[in-house]
Amino acid sequence: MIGLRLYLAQRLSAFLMAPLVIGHIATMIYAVQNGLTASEILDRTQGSLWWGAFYGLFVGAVSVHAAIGLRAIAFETLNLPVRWLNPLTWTVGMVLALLGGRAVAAVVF
Amino acid sequence: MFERHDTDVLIIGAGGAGLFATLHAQKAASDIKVTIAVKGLLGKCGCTRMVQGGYNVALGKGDSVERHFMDTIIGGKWLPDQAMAWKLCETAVVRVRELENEIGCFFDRMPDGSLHQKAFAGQTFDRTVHKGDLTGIEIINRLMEQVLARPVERLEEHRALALIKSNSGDELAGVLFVDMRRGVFRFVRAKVVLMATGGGPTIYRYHTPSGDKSMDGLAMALRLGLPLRDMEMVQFHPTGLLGGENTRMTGTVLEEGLRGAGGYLLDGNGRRFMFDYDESGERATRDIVSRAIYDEMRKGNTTPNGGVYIAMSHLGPDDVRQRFKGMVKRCADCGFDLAAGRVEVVPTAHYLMGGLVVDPDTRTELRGLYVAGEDAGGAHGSNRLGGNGVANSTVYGGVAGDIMAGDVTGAVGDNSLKLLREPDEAQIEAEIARARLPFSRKNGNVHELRLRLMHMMWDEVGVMRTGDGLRRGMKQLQELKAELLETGLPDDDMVFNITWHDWLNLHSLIEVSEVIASAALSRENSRGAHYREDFPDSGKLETSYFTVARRIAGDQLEVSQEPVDFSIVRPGETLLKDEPETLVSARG
Amino acid sequence: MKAKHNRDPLRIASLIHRISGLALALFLPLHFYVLGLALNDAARLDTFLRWTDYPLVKLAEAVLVLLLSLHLFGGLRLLALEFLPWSPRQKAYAAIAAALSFFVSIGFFLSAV
Amino acid sequence: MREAAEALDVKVWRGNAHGGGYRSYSVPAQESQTVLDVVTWIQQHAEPTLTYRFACRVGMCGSCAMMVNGEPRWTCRTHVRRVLDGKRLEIAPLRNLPVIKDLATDMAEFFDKWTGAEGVFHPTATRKDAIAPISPADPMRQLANEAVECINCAVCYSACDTVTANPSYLGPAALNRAWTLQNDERDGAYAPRLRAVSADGGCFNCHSHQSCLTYCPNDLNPTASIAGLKRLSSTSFLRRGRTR
Ligand SMILES: Cc1cc2nc3c(=O)[nH]c(=O)nc-3n(C[C@H](O)[C@H](O)[C@H](O)COP(=O)(O)OP(=O)(O)OC[C@H]3O[C@@H](n4cnc5c(N)ncnc54)[C@H](O)[C@@H]3O)c2cc1C
Ligand code: HEM
Ligand code: SF4
Ligand code: F3S
Ligand code: FES
Repeated sequence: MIGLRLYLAQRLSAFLMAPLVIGHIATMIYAVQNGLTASEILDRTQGSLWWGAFYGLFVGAVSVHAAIGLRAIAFETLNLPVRWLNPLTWTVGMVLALLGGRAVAAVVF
Repeated sequence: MFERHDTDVLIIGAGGAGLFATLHAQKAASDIKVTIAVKGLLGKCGCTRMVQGGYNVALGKGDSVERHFMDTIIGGKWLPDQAMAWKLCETAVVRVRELENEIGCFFDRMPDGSLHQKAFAGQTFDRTVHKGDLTGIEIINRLMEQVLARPVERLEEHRALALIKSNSGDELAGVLFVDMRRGVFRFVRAKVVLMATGGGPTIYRYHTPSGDKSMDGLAMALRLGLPLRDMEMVQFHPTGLLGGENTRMTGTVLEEGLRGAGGYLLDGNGRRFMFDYDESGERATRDIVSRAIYDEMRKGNTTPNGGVYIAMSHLGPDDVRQRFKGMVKRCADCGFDLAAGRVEVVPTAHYLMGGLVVDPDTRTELRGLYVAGEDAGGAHGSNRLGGNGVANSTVYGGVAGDIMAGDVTGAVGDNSLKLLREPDEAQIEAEIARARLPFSRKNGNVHELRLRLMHMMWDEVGVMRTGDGLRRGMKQLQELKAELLETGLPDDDMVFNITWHDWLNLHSLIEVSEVIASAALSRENSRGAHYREDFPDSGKLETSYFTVARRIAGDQLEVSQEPVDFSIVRPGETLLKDEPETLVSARG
Repeated sequence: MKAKHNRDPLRIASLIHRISGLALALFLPLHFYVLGLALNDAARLDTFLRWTDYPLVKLAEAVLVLLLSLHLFGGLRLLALEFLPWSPRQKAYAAIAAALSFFVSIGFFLSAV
Repeated sequence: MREAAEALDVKVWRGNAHGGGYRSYSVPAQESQTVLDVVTWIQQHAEPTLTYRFACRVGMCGSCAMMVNGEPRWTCRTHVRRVLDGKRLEIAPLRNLPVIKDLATDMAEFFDKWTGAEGVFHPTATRKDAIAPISPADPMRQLANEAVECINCAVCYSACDTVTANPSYLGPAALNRAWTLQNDERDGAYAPRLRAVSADGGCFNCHSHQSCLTYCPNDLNPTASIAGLKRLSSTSFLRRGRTR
């Protein structure tokens, strides 16, 4: 049960994430070469507005995107009743945004 | 024993005529209840859907209603009812605009944006409007959508069994149906009823119409003693697909254009034979080609399945594939190679010119009953022009809708159809008993009887007829009918019982076949689609007559001959002034 | 009755897209949680990250990258299908998307070990 | 002489809305034989109460579609040879539609959705007006033309897994029809139709599985039509409802 707004939100977030994910994968391949350490990650990210924006944007987009994606799966595959779909979408979106926000805060500030 | 249901306007059949009538009646008076009942699914049965060629209409630019009318009269060999033919040609102009502008049909265009009109056999002008070679699908889909979107009551898979008179006996009270899905009888009372079940000569071994058509409407009218005209006039299309007895593909049309484009007809030995019959060869008219093929078949010069071949490959298989994409694909889907190989063909019964006697307002002798489309006789006389069939059903369907709505509301015309009438209960009971008959008979094989009917009609009442053959045929019809009435069904489950409906179909078909054979026997000349080997002469045009058949006491048929009223134009005259009669060939 | 066409490559593609999306959506909270650890205690993040030195865990990570790239490239194909003029070569694109994904995730795995 | 000595091993689903199962029949193989002919043979020679639907028998009416060896097909134009699995043929009613009896389904919801997608022309002219000149080369006309020859057979509808999973989804045929109308310059319901197709059960639910395109017997492409509707609705929304 997806209408115009949810569709747009999902596709726009996907558009947004595409370069971010490509960037992320590239960074990971680069970073993982010598094994990951917390300090290495934090060195790169801490205090960097750029990385803050990068991951902040990603968290925002993915919260929207995944929430709507799970909504479709919940309805189509798990036959969740229609009245639960909005609460589910919001909950998933909020949880992702909060956890993601906390993670960004942790690595950036 | 049966359910009762009431409506104001009842329409039987959902072809071009039925759907158009529904829309017009609903539009003319939105406060009346309109009900459409159909044997199949709405929009998905009947022959209008199968129209390939297109829709004849004179849209100026050198063409005129007069020219269209003259072509129709000459094509019908001076037998058409001239008032009806005129109204057909005249109203087609409005109707085609209605189809485009209001219904939304998507007809093909010329590069300049105007409607594309193609050439069709027997016409002196390229006037056939079309959508590729699937014109009927476009017309019916669009009409269907309009009906689906309106507050019209739909009774789908409801088979009309009988027209029921009022208890006073001089009006129609309603129609008895069987709701096929539930297996329940239903009597629907209505103030006015349109019968548009679309004729359809499916009584022949080879035939084109859709499987739901079994001339039920004509049989119902016959049982009420209503007059049927021109019933000997059955049009054969020369090239029906021949795939053997066991496939429903057999009989379906291979497009006329194949011959037009230069296709060859070959006998079983691969010899071109059409020039033995006519100097135009394969390009001769439908009736000539049909008779030539039939003659070859009788001589035994046949293909394995007993027909002749059509061959296109000499035109270049790739070209054929491109020009006749739809036909080539259709053949290929069913296992035939039209582009590079040979395909077996046979003449196939296509259209019934005969039908109920109606006036140009679709009214019949019986008050409250209206008839339009292929069920109505008159407009085509002894032969229908390709492209005039769908024009006829849509034009007169619309006329019927307007007239019926007027009659029900009393706004125009007749004032006394404003009330529902009580039915003749005894007639309802008798018709139910007739329909239930097979359930009380010993199990038999309906299918085998149907095959016998189709073979017999093909042999004795088919492309070429003789007095002896027709008499033999009539005798066999008697026997078949007696046998059918003793043939039962294995199971008394009435729910969606297709074999029961095959039985009912066969009953209608036999009853109408009797009329066709009788009318053919009474016409001792050869006109249009009717060819008597014992009377090959066409008879004097000035004294042209049409046949009228009706049932009198019991099963007795009476066939009379009525003079054609040359109300608009007489043989030897023309309506065309100052213009050549053959514009098309004049243009080269 | 069961449909037979589930062997159709494009149906498999859509199944993969759904499964990968679901897996990512389930994994992401975990991922965020672990990163969030750094907020209080960078050392705990490190303990966790050290755990990722095990080859098996590396493989698991590579699978995650595979899922992410499958979903990414598959998603890009869908976005192209929806927003660009029609192309009849969808099966080829789906195959290319899958191939790219394996390429990327193997690249990741090799650089990780 | 046409009678190949062989017999086909045919299983046909029999039952009604309350359930049913397969029954086996042995049907003589023929040179020219469609799946519809097989079903007909069974009704005429072995099982008189077998229920099925057909009308035109040449692929024009779209009433004969069934599941044949697990795939939706128009049976009147499917030669047995093309679908035979060894000698085996399994015939069932169309998927995704309620069964009435045996092989006949109830198509009401299919057509309700057709209307629900505003699959109906809304006139802007009357029979008194001249016919609109429209160039066949006009790009919109061509888009509509490519998608218009649908016979509403519901083959695509029963091929689509999204229809199975999401009963409110309008489905490929209805949306495909809506697309032709959005490209029809004579039509006067562009905005309401756009609302209809972008509502909750509308075009946005399509996951581009393409089964509709794979199985449409008329080679239509509902996937592309639906993608077109998604674009039209999205752009119109982003332009705040200003259409075209
Ligand atoms: C293959 C083919 C090609 C053709 N091509 C052309 C062409 O190119 N140009 C042209 O002008 N004409 C063509 N025709 C002729 C044309 O199709 C018909 O003349 C015309 O469409 C008849 O319209 P109708 O509404 O009277 O009947 P139909 O369209 O046949 O409709 C009859 C309706 O009545 C229903 N019905 C029948 N019996 C009952 C019952 N007992 N109870 C309830 N409902 C019933 C049927 O199910 C159907 O819905 C063609 C015909 C065929 C068969
Ligand atoms: C990298 C960029 C991404 C792109 C381009 C992308 C694209 C898409 C697209 C187009 C869809 C719609 C499929 C459909 O409904 O037919 C989709 C669905 C989905 N996405 Fe993504 N996505 C991306 C990242 C992610 C991420 C990171 C997650 C997880 C956290 C995710 C989770 C989902 C889920 C759960 C669905 C629903 C799947 C379904 O309906 O079958 N996506 N994605
Ligand atoms: S789009 Fe194709 S498969 Fe679907 S209903 Fe129309 S013709 Fe049938
Ligand atoms: S199969 Fe179904 S999901 Fe969309 S592309 Fe066709 S409608
Ligand atoms: S019977 Fe009409 S499409 Fe098959």
